[in-house]
Amino acid sequence: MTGPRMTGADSPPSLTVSRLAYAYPDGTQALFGVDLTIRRGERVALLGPNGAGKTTLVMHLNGILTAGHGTVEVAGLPVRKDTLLEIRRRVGLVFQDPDDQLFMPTVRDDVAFGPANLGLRGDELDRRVCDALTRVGMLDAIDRPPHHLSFGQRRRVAVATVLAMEPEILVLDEPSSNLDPASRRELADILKSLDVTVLMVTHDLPYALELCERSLILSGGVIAADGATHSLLADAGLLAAHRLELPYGFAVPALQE
Amino acid sequence: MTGPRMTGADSPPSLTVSRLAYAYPDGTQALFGVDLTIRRGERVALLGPNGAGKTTLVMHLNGILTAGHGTVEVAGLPVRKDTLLEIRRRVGLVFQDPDDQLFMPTVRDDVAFGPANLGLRGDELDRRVCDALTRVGMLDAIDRPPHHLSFGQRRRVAVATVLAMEPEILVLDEPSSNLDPASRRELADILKSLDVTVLMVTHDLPYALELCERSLILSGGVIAADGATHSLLADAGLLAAHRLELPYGFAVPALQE
Amino acid sequence: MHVPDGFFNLPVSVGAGAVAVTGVGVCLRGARRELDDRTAPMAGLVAAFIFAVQMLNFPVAAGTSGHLLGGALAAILVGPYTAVLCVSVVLLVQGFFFADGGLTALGINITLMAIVTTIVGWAVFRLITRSVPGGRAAIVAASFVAALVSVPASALAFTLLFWIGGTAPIDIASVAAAMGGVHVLIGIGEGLITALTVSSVLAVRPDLVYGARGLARRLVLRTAEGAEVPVTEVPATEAPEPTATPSAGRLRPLFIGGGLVAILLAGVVSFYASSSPDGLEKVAADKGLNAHEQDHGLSDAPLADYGVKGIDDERLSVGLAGVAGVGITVLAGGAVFYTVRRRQRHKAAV
Amino acid sequence: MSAGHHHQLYRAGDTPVHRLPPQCKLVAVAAFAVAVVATPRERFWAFGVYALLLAAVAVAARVPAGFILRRMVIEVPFVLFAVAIPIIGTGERAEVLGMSLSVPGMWAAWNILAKASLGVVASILLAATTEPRMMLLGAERLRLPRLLVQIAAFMLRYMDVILDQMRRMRIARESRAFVARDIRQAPVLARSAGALFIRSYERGERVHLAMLSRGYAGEMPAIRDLSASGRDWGMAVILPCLAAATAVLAWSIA
Ligand SMILES: Nc1ncnc2c1ncn2[C@@H]1O[C@H](COP(=O)(O)OP(=O)(O)OP(=O)(O)O)[C@@H](O)[C@H]1O
Ligand SMILES: Nc1ncnc2c1ncn2[C@@H]1O[C@H](COP(=O)(O)OP(=O)(O)OP(=O)(O)O)[C@@H](O)[C@H]1O
Ligand SMILES: [Mg+2]
Ligand SMILES: [Mg+2]
Repeated sequence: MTGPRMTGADSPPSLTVSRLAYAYPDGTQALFGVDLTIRRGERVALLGPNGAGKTTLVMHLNGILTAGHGTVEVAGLPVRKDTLLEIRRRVGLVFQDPDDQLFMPTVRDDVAFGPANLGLRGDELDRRVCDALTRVGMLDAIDRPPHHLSFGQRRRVAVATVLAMEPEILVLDEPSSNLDPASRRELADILKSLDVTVLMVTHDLPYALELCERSLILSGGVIAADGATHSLLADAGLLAAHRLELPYGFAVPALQE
Repeated sequence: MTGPRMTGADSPPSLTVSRLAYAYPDGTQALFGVDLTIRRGERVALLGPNGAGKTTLVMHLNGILTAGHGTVEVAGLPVRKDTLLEIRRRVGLVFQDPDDQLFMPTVRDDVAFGPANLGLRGDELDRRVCDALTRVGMLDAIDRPPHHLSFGQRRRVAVATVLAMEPEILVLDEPSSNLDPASRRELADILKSLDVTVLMVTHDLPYALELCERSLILSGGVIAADGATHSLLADAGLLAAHRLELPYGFAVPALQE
Repeated sequence: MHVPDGFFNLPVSVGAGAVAVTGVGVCLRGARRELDDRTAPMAGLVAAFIFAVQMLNFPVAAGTSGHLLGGALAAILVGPYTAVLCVSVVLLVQGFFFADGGLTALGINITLMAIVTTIVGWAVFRLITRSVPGGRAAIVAASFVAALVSVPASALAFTLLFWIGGTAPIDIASVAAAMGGVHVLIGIGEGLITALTVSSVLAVRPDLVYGARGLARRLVLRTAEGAEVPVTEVPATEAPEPTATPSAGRLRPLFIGGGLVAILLAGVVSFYASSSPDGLEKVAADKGLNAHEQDHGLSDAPLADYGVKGIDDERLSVGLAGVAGVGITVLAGGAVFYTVRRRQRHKAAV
Repeated sequence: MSAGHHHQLYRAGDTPVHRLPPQCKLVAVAAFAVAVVATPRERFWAFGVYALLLAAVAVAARVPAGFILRRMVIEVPFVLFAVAIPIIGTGERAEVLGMSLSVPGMWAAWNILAKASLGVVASILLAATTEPRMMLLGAERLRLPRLLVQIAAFMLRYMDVILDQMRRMRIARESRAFVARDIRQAPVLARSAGALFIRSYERGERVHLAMLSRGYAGEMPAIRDLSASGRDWGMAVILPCLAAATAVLAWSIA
């Protein structure tokens, strides 16, 4: 990791997005002016209906898509052509579709790809790879081709590829979908144990509640709500307006801690 | 639809799988002797950890994979080369990855593809297409290319492609993942409203409980448990043994009805 | 048309090699302008696509083997300089990885299939699109003609080289006749496939067609309540040109043209669509992407990973391959017959 | 969906030939091909020597003859052509097995068949002992322009992507009761083939973006060390040197 980790209130926010708009090449406009700020060390959930633009937003956070209008800043650094490399070191992005993420012939090579690009070699590289795979419980598959794994296994490897890079900011696009319940909890434990900024897209409201103090609701390409997860989930009217609802059998637990 | 729909207790079970074993071409064995029977009109959940072989099993049910050992029967018809076509008319399969399901240049073409293969044309075909898309709430996207939709939108279209064929047996591989909560409930409502046999793979235990009276747990390539969803979910030891657990904040509701 | 080792004499091989190296060198410089971070993968895809297209490979009586070339398609999609590089890469990969085309004949193969087809195809394409304004329909039509012309042009160049330094003692006229005849046919197929591909790319990703860019629409900003906000500053990236969205009327020629193409394609392209992809897949799985086994792989296709018989495409593709095969055979036979007759007449005259 | 498919060209092994750095092998094979082509066609013995040299390499690399023969099917088109040359060729004619054949035609056929086959076998051996990825790294080491190497790398990757997309599309078609009974279904295939290009591209584009987001900057990280020692080069030049000696001998012995 380059650059010393800054802590304290005076460090710039991890993510600042302002007036971000974007249209896909075929003309579909997906974002219509998104504003948000995420402070260092926060864990934030990004909620919203299908097609709201969550994935599109997330792809801007490490410069994979470039803003049609507006700006994105990562740890104070504006996302521009010349800062891209630095930004991609800082932001680790787990894609919604694991098939987009995995491309090397074996799981080992795939997980090693990121750290190797950061300049790691030899034992240090191996340690990172094994460590990341152990965390997601996929060490056994280290020599298998990723496209021969089950969907949930691929998702776990996809998470490992990003963990291995030890980014300062973790952006995850529906990381818990297709995971079995135990892996889902284990992933939550991993995310809680890391001292990094987390932005997580999810449709699983209880999961968001468990993991993130704060939530954003993105709907129709704009931020429709921003606040404590607990209070957003208590607002039935707000949820219903954005196709969100608490699942069958779920009761919002009393505020803990 | 060919063949009249049979009802009544004397009709053969919708699905009978016996001693099914399968190894992938690279040598990984995924199924080690699966036995199961699903009666006409039942809604059954298939639960199990990642890599248990659920997808592999499901792919046998309409002959996409052919049994390495053992037999599969659909409505009394053994899955064999000469019965494949008939079986694919009867069994509608929603794949785990929507990208596997959608291949035509527009959503309309894609949804029309199946019914057109069943011989429908003209108004009847249009009606089926619009109907299926309305059900999943994707009618607006009818002229867009499916690969330009969001992941959740693609999943909804994938479900529509199968609904449009009006199969007598619906097999769904994690249909609710990546859906927003409202769509998830709408899908449950659709499935409840159809008078068909349903086998649904899911990692969402509350969803299984809501929708299916009966559940199977597939673990390590064999059926580890088979019974009423309610009682399986109440057995914490059984769940823990197969990496299943009830989510945060969930309480098994008292038996209704 | 991949030329093997030993087919041309040394001077011609060396000369063509020099032409190829110069050409590729020029294109490497030119491509820097066409290619950015994003289009590098596009170039790779075009190369892969051309590789696939070139797998439609059948023996031609008086040439080595004939197949679609893809140079014009590449030029239209990624620009002429990058196109030469794409096709050259295909030929290098075929030579070194797949043993297809001799290593000492690489210069000849690059000259004929990368440089000649691209230059001719691009020239024709520019000529038409410059002189006939008319948006998408014109681009599609121009792609058809450009691809159609590029193939016989390449065959002509082959004949020329053969005349200068071919090692086989065959009457140059019969080479020209056979190569020309077959490649006009191949050219039609090439034109159809090129037009279909270009029109389908234009329809959904106009930004990917070189020279047909700039269709970006203006962005809209909204508040959380859905009210529109005026866009204050000009977007950081290049200001989008206010282009009119193509009206239905403008699109009609495209649809009609597309329909005609689809009908014509029933023969040629479905052969490509059905046999080539699945054949390709089978070949890839069973034989290691061995291009030329493709024609032989059609008859029994136990499909790769899933162990399903390719019931759908198989019969169709075999049927079509049969039709195409018969056509080619008749043609080739005709060429041989023509040659033999000529020779006999010649003999009689002597 | 990655390079997994290429294993059929490549035969994994741990022989001295496999272990040679790829750049050495590329140079050796190219030089061998030049020596073969430069040999006068009248010296039958020289071609025998070349064949023996290749056989020795095959033995050293433990590549079975069956594998090479199967891959040699690639020659079929020009074998057919070569067979035709004596029949349609011009010039002096001779009676062979009751057929009137052109004598220069027979020479030409022999010339093409012998040289092309030797070239093909050399390339097969190269591909059988070198992974495609390594071959690209070797090419990069040989200072082949970066742009060409990059396009080639993407091309190999996209071949997998296309194959993968085709497989997915075929399964999707079949599972919805598609049967291509006759020509009427052709437009369906044509239409889905049109979609194939875009789909493959977009999948590949997303994968490319995923690579970028993990710090890819146009070059695969060289996890393995690829430098060639003097000994490696010494080993590698044995084949082309012997071939060149043969060629020189063939020219000098009248
Ligand atoms: N490649 C694309 N080309 C054109 N339009 C696209 C593309 N990808 C997404 N869109 C459109 O942009 C909008 C936002 O899509 P996005 O993928 O960001 O949604 P999302 O919030 O991630 O949804 P989901 O929860 O379903 O993943 C949708 O209307 C979608 O149809
Ligand atoms: N194409 C393949 N080639 C080889 N092995 C495979 C392939 N697909 C799956 N497997 C292996 O087969 C086993 C069962 O996989 P399957 O996809 O059926 O699991 P699953 O129960 O569907 O899991 P998930 O919940 O993650 O979707 C796993 O160990 C997996 O690694
Ligand atoms: Mg998304
Ligand atoms: Mg699965």
